[in-house]
Amino acid sequence: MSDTILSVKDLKVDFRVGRRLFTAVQGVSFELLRGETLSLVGESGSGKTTIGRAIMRLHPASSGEIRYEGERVDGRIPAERERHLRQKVQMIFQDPMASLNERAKIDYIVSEGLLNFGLFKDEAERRQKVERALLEVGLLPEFASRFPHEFSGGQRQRIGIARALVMEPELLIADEPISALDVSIRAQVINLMNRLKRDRKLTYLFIAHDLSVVRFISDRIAVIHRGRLVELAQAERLFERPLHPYTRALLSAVPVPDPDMERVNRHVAYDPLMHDYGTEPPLWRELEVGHFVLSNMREAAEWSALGQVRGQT
Amino acid sequence: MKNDYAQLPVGLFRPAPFDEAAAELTGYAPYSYWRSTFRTFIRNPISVGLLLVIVVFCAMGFLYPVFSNVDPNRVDLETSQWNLSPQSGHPFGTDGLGRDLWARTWHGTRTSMLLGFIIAVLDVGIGMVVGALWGYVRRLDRPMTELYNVLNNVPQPVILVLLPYILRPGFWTIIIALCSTGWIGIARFVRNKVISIRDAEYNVASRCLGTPLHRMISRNVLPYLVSVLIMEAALTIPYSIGSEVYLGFIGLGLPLDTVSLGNLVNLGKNNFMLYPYQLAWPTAIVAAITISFYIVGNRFSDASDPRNHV
Amino acid sequence: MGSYILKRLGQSLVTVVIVVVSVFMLLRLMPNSGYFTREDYVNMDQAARTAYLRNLGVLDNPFVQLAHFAGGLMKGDLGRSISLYPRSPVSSIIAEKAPYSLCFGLASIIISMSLGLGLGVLMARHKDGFADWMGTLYVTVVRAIPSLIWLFFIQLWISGLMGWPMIFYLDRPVSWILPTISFSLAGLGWYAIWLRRFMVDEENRDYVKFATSKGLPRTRVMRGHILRNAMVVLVQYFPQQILLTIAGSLLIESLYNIPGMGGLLVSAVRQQDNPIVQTIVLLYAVLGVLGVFLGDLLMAFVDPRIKLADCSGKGA
Amino acid sequence: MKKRIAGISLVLALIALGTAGAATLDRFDGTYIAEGSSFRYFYTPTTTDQKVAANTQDGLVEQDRYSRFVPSLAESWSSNPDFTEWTFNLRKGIMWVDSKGAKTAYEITADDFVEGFRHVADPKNGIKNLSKDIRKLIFGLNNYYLDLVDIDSGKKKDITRDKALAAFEGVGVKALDKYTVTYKLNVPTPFFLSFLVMELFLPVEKDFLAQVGPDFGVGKDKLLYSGAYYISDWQRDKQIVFKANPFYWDAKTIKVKTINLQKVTDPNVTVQMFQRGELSQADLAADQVKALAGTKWAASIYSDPPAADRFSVTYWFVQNFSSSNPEWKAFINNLNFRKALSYGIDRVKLNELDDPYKPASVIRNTVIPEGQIYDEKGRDYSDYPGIKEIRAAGNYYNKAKAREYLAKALAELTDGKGNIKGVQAAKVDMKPVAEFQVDGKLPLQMLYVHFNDPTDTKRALLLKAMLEDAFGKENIDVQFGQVIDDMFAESVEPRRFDMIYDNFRFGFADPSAQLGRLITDGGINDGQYSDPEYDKLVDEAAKKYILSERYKIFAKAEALFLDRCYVIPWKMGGSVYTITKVVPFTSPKGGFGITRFKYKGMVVEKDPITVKRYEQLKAAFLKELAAVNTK
Repeated sequence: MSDTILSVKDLKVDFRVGRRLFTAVQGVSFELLRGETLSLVGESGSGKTTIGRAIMRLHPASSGEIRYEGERVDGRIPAERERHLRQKVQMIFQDPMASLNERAKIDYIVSEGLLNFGLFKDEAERRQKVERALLEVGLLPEFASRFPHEFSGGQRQRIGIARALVMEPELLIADEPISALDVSIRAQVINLMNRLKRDRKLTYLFIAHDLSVVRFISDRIAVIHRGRLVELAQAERLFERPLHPYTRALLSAVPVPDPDMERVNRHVAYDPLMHDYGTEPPLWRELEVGHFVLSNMREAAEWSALGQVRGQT
Repeated sequence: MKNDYAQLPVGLFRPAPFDEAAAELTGYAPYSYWRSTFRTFIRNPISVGLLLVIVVFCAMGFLYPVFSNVDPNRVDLETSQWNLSPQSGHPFGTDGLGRDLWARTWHGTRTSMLLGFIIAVLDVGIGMVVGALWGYVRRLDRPMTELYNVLNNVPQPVILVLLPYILRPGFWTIIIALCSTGWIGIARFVRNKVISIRDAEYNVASRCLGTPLHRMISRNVLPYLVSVLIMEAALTIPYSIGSEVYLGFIGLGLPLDTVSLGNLVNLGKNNFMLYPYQLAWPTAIVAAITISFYIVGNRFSDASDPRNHV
Repeated sequence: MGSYILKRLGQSLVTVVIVVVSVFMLLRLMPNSGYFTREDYVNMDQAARTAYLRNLGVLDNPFVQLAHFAGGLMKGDLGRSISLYPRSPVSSIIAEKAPYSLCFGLASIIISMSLGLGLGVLMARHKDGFADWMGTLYVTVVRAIPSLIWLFFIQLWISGLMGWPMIFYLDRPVSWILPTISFSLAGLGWYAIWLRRFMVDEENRDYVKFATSKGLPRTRVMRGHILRNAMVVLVQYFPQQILLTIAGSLLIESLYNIPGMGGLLVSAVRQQDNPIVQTIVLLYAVLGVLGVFLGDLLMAFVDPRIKLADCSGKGA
Repeated sequence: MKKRIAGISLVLALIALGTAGAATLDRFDGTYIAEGSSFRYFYTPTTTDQKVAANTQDGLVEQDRYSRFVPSLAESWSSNPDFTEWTFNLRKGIMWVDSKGAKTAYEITADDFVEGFRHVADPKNGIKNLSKDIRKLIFGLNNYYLDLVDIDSGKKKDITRDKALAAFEGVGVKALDKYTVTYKLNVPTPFFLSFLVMELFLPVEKDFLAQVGPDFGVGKDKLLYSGAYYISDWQRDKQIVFKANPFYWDAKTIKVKTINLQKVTDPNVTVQMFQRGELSQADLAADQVKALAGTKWAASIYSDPPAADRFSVTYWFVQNFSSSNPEWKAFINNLNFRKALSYGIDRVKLNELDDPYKPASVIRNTVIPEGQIYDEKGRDYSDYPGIKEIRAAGNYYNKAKAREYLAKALAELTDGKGNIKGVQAAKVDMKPVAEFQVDGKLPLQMLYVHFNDPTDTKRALLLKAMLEDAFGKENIDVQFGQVIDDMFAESVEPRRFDMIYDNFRFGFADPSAQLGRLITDGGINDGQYSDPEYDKLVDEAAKKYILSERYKIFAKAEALFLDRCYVIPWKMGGSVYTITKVVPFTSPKGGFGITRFKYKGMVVEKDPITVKRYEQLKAAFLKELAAVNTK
């Protein structure tokens, strides 16, 4: 299972605010393998959501390329390919209160995608598909005739997932799917997502602002800072051997569920000025197998040595 | 003091069975938007009373001409039958040609209500569609805003006066004249509303699902505007009736042999000094319709605000 | 900021030009027969009628006429009336009439603003109380009964009751009262009802609840928070309202025989006096656009949240 | 033909008698409804313009209280025997006055009259009243005018405009010397004086005109005054104030020194203002008369003020003989049907809408108004045989007769089964006025066209009810078409009507003023009928210059015209009720031109004139009038 389902190369996304141009994402490259969960972690405003939306074609990419199953899906593409993308790539949104159409019944919300692409033979099949999707996310089929505001946050998020599932997607982009939920039901949703991944062989691009959540669901983790990926590695590897100072700062902010250890945990602050990029701009380098870090030559040498040292001890 | 649960008698508590399906139900509160709106609305006796007024006037206006064979334009050649004050046989009296004001009033109510309804439907319909497109389709914003600026700056009298000259005075001319300016405000209003919900997450979600524009507007945008639009429509009706009165005043209203409230008011005003009742009936009805629609519209809009649903 | 203003003004100019050109073209849809009465047709033969129309300049190609109008405009010449007040310079007609409408308009704006905003505050403050009820009743009545009727009654009854003249005389100040009141009444209701609405909306906001809960006296909450924020919404309409008082009111001016601008546009359109119509449309469009622009400026001035450059995309 | 002011002393004595004991005022407060277009007194489309022209300018002649033509700026006049050349001798030393009431350096001379007409005759000045009839009347004028028109339109290029203007020398309006002006006419015109009271023949000072250029008449100081008053104050759409001209040639007759006219559009307001003492006069509609019944004002309301212009106007119903409605066309060309119509319309009842009190008093059965023209023996044209009987018939409304004639018409026009002979079902396209379907069967469908205003609409509805009552709904079905502003251009001229009502002013003092325009293809033959017999009579009459002979044939023609019902005369100009402080019969009266608007000689009292007083004054006046006319 090493085939690449999605690849992003040198992605750049600009926003125009009034007359000013604002670059939200720049030089981002990564590959997403079928069946894995890649988490995109960064603080708010770092551009992680923008990457997700660029893949969903909600924001146009200014340069670079995005390929889904090897085909370009950015810029102007044939309608057929877009149709394929819309079916096979689904998104789960951050705020379950905001992401459901309040004036539509659950039935419509869940079957919206089916309707858009005519993915059913007849009414009965559509209803059956909706029911199945609801059951799959642990909701009662009767809920189909209800309105979103009749549900709790966790239920609504599961409706959002059902809406995605009904399309039988291959790739799910989950944009901070749990950050707006009560802590008590976060696990519920995470478990659901894990189960679905298992059952349906889904691929996730999981967007989060918090490393602690993603550790347990991700195969790989990418850290993004100010629109640029700074580090990407296997999840465990990243936690073990964070190379980029920003990653280290993020990691130090993860609370440890042991008061004694937490007390001695030193929080590291990250100062972008610590880099000396004036003379030599950084590049996206693979410092060890599968471990990419944004760095210039000097840093690369320094950090891989550091990794070495650490690895040795 | 320390709780010692172990000391509690066995059997006092039973472990509750856990039913996942039942647990789902707890998160769910039965609530229907429209039912709540309706309940909030009818809780106020004034609004119900005024709604009743509208219903009664509509009924009189639309049923009277069907069930009565009194011709509102029947002229009495007997001059003694002219300008009769209210009396049996002529509950509202007669006008300067012996025409029965009771019949004229209800025929007039029908004409004016019909005018108001058609204008309201057209204004709101056009305003809604244009406004939704204008707000939702980013590329349209620029040209539409420019169009709005232009239309908004063409003085309304120019249109109101020009059209009857170009098209002849008539029922549909008035409708065109009033609609030609009426929809703009509503479109602007809808556009602003749409912009405020355009980028809401549920719309992004729908876009991710590949929902086409027409369904975005009809399912995602317009349902959010329904209550506001109903209120706009409710206010457009009395506004149209008032405009018809005004147009009649400057001589560009409906043809005067058409029985309408505007024509009745203007004819009544001419004779006001002598026969005040000829002005009083149509004015009272215009006022009652206006007040009713105005208050009912407002109450409805209040009632449709979920924050007011208890 | 400077460049933003320039850009806005540029856009406004385009708007004004389109407005004027479209009304100009619309006017040409009216039949030329409108320039002749029954009597004229009996008196004049075809040659005389054509000659007459040619002298009015209405037989030319509309684009030539438009160019002519634009050319005159460049030189500050608005042309002369052709049918309403034949040969009188349009500029002098407007200069004679506009001051009346402006004076009454401004006086009534002062009255209706001060009283209307006062009433609005009172209504919001005692929401669902007596003042609110009376205010709503007033506004409803003013809106419900065709203005034609109550304006007529005010003229008839109050002037009779007080022994005031029924029409306006320039040299008898007592005759100014009723028209000013008539002008103010509707506006008063407008200000009251909107201020009330905005204030009530503001009152439900969290920051107001917070201010109240931290023990701020109600009057201070009203004045310092609610009124201020509610006014921000209202204030953007003021410049346009003030500028467009120049349009006067057909109804009130004809009732009180005020020689203002009120009926000018309607009569000019009816008599197809194109130079007058064009000038008025131009004037109103310029003032209208300017009013919106000043409204935005004013709003940016009173509302620190708004930066001018961001206004362009936002709705009012 | 020379007239002299008659019995001025007698008049003054009578006025003194009538006003004995009553306090007179030197101020008149009146109203006007529509603002005048300008003070360019040659162009007077509105009544206000005519009032301004009449009071601020004098012509060569004017009409006096008895509507005789009397000298004004011309002291005397004469004409050649065949009435084609008229010479007027001006008063000497009369000066133009400015808007401050001061004498200017300009004297009123013969040149001013020539200059005035030159202004009128130039198509560039857009004087609409310069009718084609007048163009054809004045020698050389028509060609001069048409040349200028052709030059302006680019049709004529062989001559410059200036040269064409210089050709005015050839037109028959000339100053023989400083104080003599002559008019040369194309046809003998014994009634030429009645043209001269029109605004077209007023003078203008040449140098002043050149000085103000296009601004002539746009403000009170942009014209000079030759009349009894000058404009001392003016606010557009508000008021016009006249002050007596101290240098007026007839200044001693001016009793009222200030005339203040205010624009008031609402008749109710006018009445209220009168009651509050703010006005000297208020015209009342029937409703207001009723409203004042029982008040102290009731005793002062009387109708038919003699100075009003009602007499010279006739209202009549026009029937379209060339209608595109085949049913109507078949019927209206049938004399019996026309007679049925004229008997079937209750004209008195129709007038009750305007005047519920004395609706019959203004009914008119003829085309030419009475009391306007007299032959050389002082006999009123309307008393000529043939016409007199028609006048005496009064309201000849008669339902039985109407039905009788209708039965005859139906027998001739239908097959007895309700089918109209020779008429197929058709769509009548009179867009934009109306459009309807006719089936070629009874009931006959007719289109009555009216203005979209309250009174006219009421009238239409009443007429419909009346005809359907007289003829039966099974025989006639009246449909309506509405027009907003210009009935003629929208409806009459393109013949988009079956029936319509209209009114015409009697333009100059000869029956031909109306009868001559009613011939086949005549200027006001809007029904497009053609009657060679009538045409021949009119033609014959026009060739006679002895008035009694002329009138005799005209009377014959008119009687024939009326008998064949080409139009249905209805009534004279509106029946206005007045409440006034103006002593009646003190100001000039005249059916022609603008003299009737003159305030000259008017006497205003402190209190309203009562009906009783009016009746006394009227009796005295009629006696005087009879004396004057037989003299």
